[in-house]
Amino acid sequence: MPLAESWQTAEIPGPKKASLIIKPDIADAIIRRAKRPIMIVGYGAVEYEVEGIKLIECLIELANKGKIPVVVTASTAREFLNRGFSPAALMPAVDIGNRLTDPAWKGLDGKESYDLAIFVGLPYSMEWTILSGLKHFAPYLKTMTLDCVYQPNASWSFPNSTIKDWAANLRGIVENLGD
Amino acid sequence: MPLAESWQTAEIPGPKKASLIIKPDIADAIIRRAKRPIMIVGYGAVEYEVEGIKLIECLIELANKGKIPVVVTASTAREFLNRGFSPAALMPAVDIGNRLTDPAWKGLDGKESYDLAIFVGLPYSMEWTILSGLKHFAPYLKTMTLDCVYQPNASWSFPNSTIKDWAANLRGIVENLGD
Amino acid sequence: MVELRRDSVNVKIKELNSDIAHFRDLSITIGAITKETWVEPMGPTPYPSLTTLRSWDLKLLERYKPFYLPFCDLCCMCTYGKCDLTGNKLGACGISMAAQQSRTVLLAACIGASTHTAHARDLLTHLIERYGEDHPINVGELNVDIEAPLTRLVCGIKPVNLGDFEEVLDYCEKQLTQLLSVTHTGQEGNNLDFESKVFHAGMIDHVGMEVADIAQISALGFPKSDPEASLADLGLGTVDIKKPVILVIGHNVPPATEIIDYLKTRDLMSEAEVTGICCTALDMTRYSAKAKIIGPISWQLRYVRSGVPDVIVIDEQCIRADILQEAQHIHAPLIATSGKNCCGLPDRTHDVPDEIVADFVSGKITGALILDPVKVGEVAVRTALAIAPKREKHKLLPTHDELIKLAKKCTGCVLCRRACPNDLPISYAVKAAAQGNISGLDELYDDCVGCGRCESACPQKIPVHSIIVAAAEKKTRDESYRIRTGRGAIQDIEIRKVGGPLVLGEIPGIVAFVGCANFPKGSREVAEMCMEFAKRRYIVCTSGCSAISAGMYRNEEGKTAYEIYPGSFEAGGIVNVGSCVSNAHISGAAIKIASIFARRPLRGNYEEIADYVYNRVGAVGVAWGAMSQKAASIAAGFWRLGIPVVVGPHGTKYRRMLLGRSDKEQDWYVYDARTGEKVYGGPVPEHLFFAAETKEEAMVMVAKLTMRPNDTSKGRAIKLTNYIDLHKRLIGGMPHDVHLLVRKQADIPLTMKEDIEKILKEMEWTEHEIPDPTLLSRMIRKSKEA
Amino acid sequence: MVELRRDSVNVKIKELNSDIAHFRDLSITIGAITKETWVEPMGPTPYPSLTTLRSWDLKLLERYKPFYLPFCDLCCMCTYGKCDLTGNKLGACGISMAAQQSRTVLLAACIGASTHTAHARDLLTHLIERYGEDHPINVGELNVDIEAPLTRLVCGIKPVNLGDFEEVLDYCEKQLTQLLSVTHTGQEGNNLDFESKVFHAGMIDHVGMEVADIAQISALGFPKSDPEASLADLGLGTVDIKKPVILVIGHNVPPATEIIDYLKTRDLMSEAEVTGICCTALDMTRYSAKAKIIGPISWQLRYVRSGVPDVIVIDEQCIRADILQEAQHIHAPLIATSGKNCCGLPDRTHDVPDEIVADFVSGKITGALILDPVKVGEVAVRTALAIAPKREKHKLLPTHDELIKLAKKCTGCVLCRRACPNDLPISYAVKAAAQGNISGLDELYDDCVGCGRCESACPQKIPVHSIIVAAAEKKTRDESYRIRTGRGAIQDIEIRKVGGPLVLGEIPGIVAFVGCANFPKGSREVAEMCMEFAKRRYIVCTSGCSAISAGMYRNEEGKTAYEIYPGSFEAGGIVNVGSCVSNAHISGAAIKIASIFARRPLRGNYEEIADYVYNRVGAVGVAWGAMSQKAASIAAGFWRLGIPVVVGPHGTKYRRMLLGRSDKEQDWYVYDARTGEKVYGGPVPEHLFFAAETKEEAMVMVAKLTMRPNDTSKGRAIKLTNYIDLHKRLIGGMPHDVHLLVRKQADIPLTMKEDIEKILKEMEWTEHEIPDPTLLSRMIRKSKEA
Ligand code: SF4
Ligand code: SF4
Ligand code: SF4
Ligand code: SF4
Ligand code: SF4
Ligand code: SF4
Ligand code: SF4
Ligand code: SF4
Repeated sequence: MPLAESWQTAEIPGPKKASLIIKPDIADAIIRRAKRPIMIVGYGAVEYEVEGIKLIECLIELANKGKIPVVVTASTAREFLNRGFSPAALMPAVDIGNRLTDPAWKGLDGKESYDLAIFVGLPYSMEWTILSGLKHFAPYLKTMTLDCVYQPNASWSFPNSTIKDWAANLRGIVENLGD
Repeated sequence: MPLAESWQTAEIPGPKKASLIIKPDIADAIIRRAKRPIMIVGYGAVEYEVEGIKLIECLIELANKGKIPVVVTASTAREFLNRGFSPAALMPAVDIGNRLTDPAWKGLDGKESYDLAIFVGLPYSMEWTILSGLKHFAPYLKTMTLDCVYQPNASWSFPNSTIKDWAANLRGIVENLGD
Repeated sequence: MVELRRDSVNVKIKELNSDIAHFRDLSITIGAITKETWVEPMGPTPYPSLTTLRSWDLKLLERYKPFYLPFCDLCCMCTYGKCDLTGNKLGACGISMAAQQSRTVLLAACIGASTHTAHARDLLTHLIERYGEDHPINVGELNVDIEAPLTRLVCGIKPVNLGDFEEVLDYCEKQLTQLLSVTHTGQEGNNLDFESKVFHAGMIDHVGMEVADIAQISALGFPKSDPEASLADLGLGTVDIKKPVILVIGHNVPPATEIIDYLKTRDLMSEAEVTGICCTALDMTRYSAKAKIIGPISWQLRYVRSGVPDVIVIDEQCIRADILQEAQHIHAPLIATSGKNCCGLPDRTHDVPDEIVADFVSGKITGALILDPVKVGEVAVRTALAIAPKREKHKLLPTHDELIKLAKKCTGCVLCRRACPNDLPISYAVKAAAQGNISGLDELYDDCVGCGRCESACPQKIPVHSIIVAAAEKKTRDESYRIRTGRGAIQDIEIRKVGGPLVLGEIPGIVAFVGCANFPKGSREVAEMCMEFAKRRYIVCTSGCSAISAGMYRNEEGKTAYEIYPGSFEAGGIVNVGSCVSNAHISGAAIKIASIFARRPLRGNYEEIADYVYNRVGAVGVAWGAMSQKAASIAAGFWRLGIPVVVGPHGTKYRRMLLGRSDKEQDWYVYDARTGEKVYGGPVPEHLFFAAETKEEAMVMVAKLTMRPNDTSKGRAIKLTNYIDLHKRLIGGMPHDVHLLVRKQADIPLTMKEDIEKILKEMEWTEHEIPDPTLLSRMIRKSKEA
Repeated sequence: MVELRRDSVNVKIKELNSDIAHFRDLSITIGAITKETWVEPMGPTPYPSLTTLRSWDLKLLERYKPFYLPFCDLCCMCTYGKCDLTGNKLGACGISMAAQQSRTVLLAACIGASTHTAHARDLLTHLIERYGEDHPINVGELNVDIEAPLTRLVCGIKPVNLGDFEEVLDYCEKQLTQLLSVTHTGQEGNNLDFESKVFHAGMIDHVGMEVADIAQISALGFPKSDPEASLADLGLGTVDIKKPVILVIGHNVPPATEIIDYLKTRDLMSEAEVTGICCTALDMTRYSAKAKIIGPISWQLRYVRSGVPDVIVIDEQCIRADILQEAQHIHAPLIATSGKNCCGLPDRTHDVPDEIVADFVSGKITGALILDPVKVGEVAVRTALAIAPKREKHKLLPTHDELIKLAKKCTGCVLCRRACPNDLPISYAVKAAAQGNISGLDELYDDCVGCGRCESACPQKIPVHSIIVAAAEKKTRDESYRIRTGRGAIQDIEIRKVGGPLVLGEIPGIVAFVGCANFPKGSREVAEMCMEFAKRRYIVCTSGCSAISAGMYRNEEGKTAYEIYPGSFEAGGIVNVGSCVSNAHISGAAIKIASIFARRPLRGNYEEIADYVYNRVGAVGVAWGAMSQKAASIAAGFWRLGIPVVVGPHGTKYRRMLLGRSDKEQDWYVYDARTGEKVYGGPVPEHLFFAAETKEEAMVMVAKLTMRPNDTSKGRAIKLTNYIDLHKRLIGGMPHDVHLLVRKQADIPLTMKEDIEKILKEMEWTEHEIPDPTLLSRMIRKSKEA
């Protein structure tokens, strides 16, 4: 499995491609460095299990530790609510994507623009296209994906990974953030 | 200068990309392994100088040592003739490219199909498109480029290199072949 | 006012002398004076040009700005390129990424609209040849007065006979040539102007579709606005494989109707099966409900590889480009019948049927191009009858054992999955199959769109799609459903009945499920959505592959949507209008609400009608599997009328969404037609083009998008009830934007009063007036009176 | 045979009763009976459909098989994609890489042909509005009898008045809609059938171009087939920058002619400069030779940034998409004049000129859309006169010192070069400039196509293109040339004179330099090629940007090509036919040779004429800088007529070549029309679409491609002389394929006898007969007589 190729073989990006998150530290550093991060979680978060733990739980931990507001897309809200976590917004993926391209948008709380958007759990090609929209039309924004597949249109992405490596990485990030 | 990106930034290839010739040995091995190599030399061969020696002289040496028939394209023939070297054919680049996609073509000498086509000195984007034609429509043929820039549509290509590194590489190939 | 028609007034002049010439026995046949007169005066914009409706488009586009989703970082449209458009770079022609994306959308819309228009042209030419240009238009007997709402609205003419449509298509072709030229390097430089032209292409597309469907309804005797159009068989399981089987694929029905005629006139209808895929199938069942529909576009590979079809007849559009090879694999002759798709076959149009049939039967040829539908009818039937007994259904699907053996070749390289548009976990399923467990493969069948990319990708040459289909053999045998055949247009009387409830909001909306089968999770989701909205007493329309998919699912009682819900255009109806070109009846219905119910002038009066539909008619299109360029132009035709369209996740590949910003209050001001003041109308409909991630998200969005600024309080309360209820059920919790959708206390649904009021309080909500909304300053009554 | 024409026969009927209606005072105006009659009977293929000429196309395509050069490994045309088409994979729609490449070519050809047809439509509509539909067609006074060879050949009609062209364009638009629909997902599946449709698009394109140019020649008084059309000024250096300067860019001339009319009627012609880029410039000088041409498309950025233009007027096609920003940078108002390119500007069409001018002068607006050429004329002139004194030529090019300072910011990242389509060594030149040596930059100017990509790419925001132009300031000041204004069609008498020598081979061929300016090494190569072939007594034609480039070079005596060589269609002439749409006169000339000289029936008789041209008329097109989709369709129109086209190295980006295989003897058999036997005709012309790597390769290939199977020995000897001579001089040594081109001893040029005979002996050459060649079995005379 090639590390830094689009997971869907044909979704070839152009000259501008995501840097690889080879170690959790990198992701950790990026998140720490961000002044105003936001996380966008798609329906995949409910479907994936990482070593017995649902991805969604890992993400809740991450959001809590990192104090990152979470936008929940699609039909994923219930799973968050059930776990006692209140998303900052329920909003379709294209809607939050669209708002993020507006340099005048002051965020969900009306305070300030976001500088980092962390995506996870959207359908691969939809995440690909939305990240492409942000790559081209939100130059002030960095994007990252926490999926286990390479998303070339993000600023940073994991490589295509086995579920095992991915789980270790995610856990690494969450644990580091806890420091 | 990125090593394995198209020299012309926008000439992004798809999923199938050239392997890098990182050391002259690799090229050498490929050429030795080929049963029926052919070399296609474009007008750039006359224009480039590598450390005081014209590229064309290096190529003549290579062709002689490796007993590789040479097809000379464009307006390059005179320079070969002047150096006492008789190209196997004078033929436009698109013509030799076209013949190479014909599995029934038995080569310039009518004996057998070629299994390796070595390109050098075509205009970058023309070499790009012709190598693309061969990549898609000559599956039985391997292609290599000796230019100092990465050609993703070849089977093997040098990385984007400085003239100096490139010269060293070329010399390496020629010398190895002499063995 | 009198109207010229092509008819039979013949002026004979025995002798005429003029300065220029002298002639005798001159006979001039001119269009006659219609008895029926169309008293409606011409509106402001008959036959609009590229720029006529630009200001209307820009009004919509100001609210619904494109959110670009570049599908490629590059442009490769001319030899200056490729050009790198990342990071605000301009192409060699000076174009920006934004303009390039809109340009690509325009190109797709032009291709789509041309496809329908070219189809309409071929169909019309054929039907005029066969039935005469004087053949009257008849879409609904006496129940339909406004026979061609789009033609009247856009062109400002009232077609009476088939021949009247010629000039309509002339107009469409002229506009499409203009529009396509705009995509040339170095033409339009502004992204929004490109978008305005996309809307123009969409409008033209709907006119083209209307011509095509009205022509075939009128000439071929399709159901005429019939809510009780018959039910037809649907599904692989409905085919009697012991009989000779003909398969038709495509969109242009004449070859199929000729096949049926040939069978009928020879009393062979029960001796053979006529089966179809895609729109030709839908239209063929409108001609004879004895014909059978196999499935939407995605059923092509699986049906052909089942070996069942003995002869395959293709016409145009949505045909797999590898159909010739696939047909050859199962030894089924292929007949191509359209100049648009010749498949490289020898042209046998002018040969006698005997010879062609003989060549097919002897295997001398495996395919032929026959550009004469009548001859196709004869050749297809005779070949099928002759070949079936000796062919023995050359099946290409592996047996269970073969399947396991094939699966064992798998190296687990995952390239199949990486090629699958739906990222299906194929390699897991193959691995399991190698160990004898085929349930994973069987499960994939439901989500697979049948594209075959997994096979192309497999380095082990495992026929991945075939083993999926083979593993689901039992399912395919059980595919046996009923679908209401396409009824065509909506009756004027139906419009009159629902107009009030719709505009006043008692019927929460019209939801149209249209377009192709590029579904993220198979056909079933469309059926489920249809049923849910019908149950909630929306008016549900279907067409094209979605109409087929809507029927491919049974509820607990074993009934399909079409068996449960009536076919009438009413609350809780599921109205299959027909094939893709029948989509024009859906936009036509919206137009007819403005015209018949609200008595807005129709003729050449596009802006006012669109303004009406946009502000008052709660219609939403859903193209859950939108795949094609036609889907792009169909959607664009809805947008210009102010009708939002929801697509599935693959829809983001259309390069851009058109999204409103409910959080920007200033975006949602409208004129109050009573006062001329600009007042807040609320963020409704919120979006014009929206891709949903999941079926659930789509359904909730659809419920929201039926809201319109002029909803009565009662109507808004019903719409809110549906929206909130669906949100709670499908997404979880209350929606976060209720306060933006409630305008007055009276809007609040009684059953949800408490929850909602809590939110309103939190959000410091205050009441605002319900306007008489319009985006057009000229519609302000005060100024009119002044 | 009588012909209906739009004319002035008016039938008045006082009262008429029919079954259907009763009417009074009916006045029917019908087309009159033309006095002139066209006795030629209708040929077999008037108004051909998608498939009518398919068998002819497939004959050509069997010889000239596509050599595909995929420009991308993927297809991204629908939402099933992107699809990976490498390694024989099929797309989700089943398409193969070969078919996908041909489909892309078809798309380009459709865009190109639509662009010309849509342009023709707008132009015709405008000219009919202004001059009436009865305005007579006049392309060459009494010197031209066959006024519209393509229209006659393709449509089978003989147009007399402007109005007669309406139905011709209706036909074009209908075909284009059909063709575009073929590019839809799931239509044509065969690559060669796609190619046949490419040819169809090309043929339509030439008809559309013919209509456009004939209409403007007839109505606007352009030179009428005039070999002595005046010379006009060409080049940046010809502009008097002290005067107010108007710049027009594009292809649609009416706004420019209105500007000239406004100036003329007010006696202001000497008070202002009217300058132009691209085809509008060419056509404007056909209207008034006082107007000035700045250069081809690639001069846009450099001229605008010079700050010289005070007002910029754009119409349609080949306009930089960023022209509004560029105009704003130099504070020049921009007037958009076409619905096809609105640039996002406010529509001021219906405002009074006073207001618009005032808004421009005050700076309230920087651009406006004005869809009325007359109003444009007034507004442009008045604005330029008012604004020029206060604008002071807002130059954007850096001074020498600024340039050095900018160059110092360079980090040597090489991204500029990696963005440059011609891989120009920009970073070296910038580095040198940083050290004060601007000669490298100055040298780049000659090869630079002015695309601006280097600037977009530069992370240091160095305005790379501007510093190149600034470094070449002296050169730009010296750009002062003369060009013969476009003469339009070729006279019948010229055809009669050259027909014999051409077909018999005394004139070695017709070489047409057409199309855009995407040259690999700047404009100069075109000029050099033109002069070389004129010197060798070929008939040289030029058009479009190539016609401009051909004039931008002086020989040692300081003369440009147009000053040295005559403008007549004769050996050694350089014939500027005009703008891009004037290309139709070049294909038209080839057709007229078959019709006038060889007396082949013309009317609706495409195949026979094409067969004649292909086998007998040694014409070759050279589109050295072919860039656009129009270039693709123009080339395709030549191909279908059997005329080979040579493009520059960027031409490989058109996705495929059409190459013959001279080494495959079996490919080159033709019927001998005398005997009906299939005989070897030799590999001539060797290719149909060929991309050359260098100018030298192109010239040698051109000389070879003028050969035709029916060349007389004398003719072949002359052609061989040119070929071998050019080969020796430009490539080196004898060509390797002489033995394939000599048919009989008598073919051998005397001066080269020894060399050639040596080769012939080596190659064991034997004589073969010269056939009376045809690809059409129906042209065999024996069978006809039988
Ligand atoms: S736009 Fe499409 S065809 Fe062009 S380079 Fe991008 S992916 Fe390839
Ligand atoms: S159309 Fe424009 S952006 Fe596209 S390849 Fe051509 S020059 Fe580049
Ligand atoms: S055929 Fe089905 S499983 Fe295979 S790639 Fe297509 S959708 Fe995926
Ligand atoms: S592509 Fe073929 S070999 Fe690879 S995982 Fe899929 S089925 Fe197995
Ligand atoms: S719905 Fe789409 S896929 Fe189906 S027939 Fe219509 S256009 Fe084709
Ligand atoms: S048109 Fe065919 S090859 Fe292209 S993206 Fe669509 S399915 Fe894939
Ligand atoms: S403007 Fe000239 S130098 Fe710059 S990239 Fe274009 S061709 Fe090259
Ligand atoms: S891109 Fe700019 S900084 Fe880089 S080498 Fe070119 S001029 Fe210098």
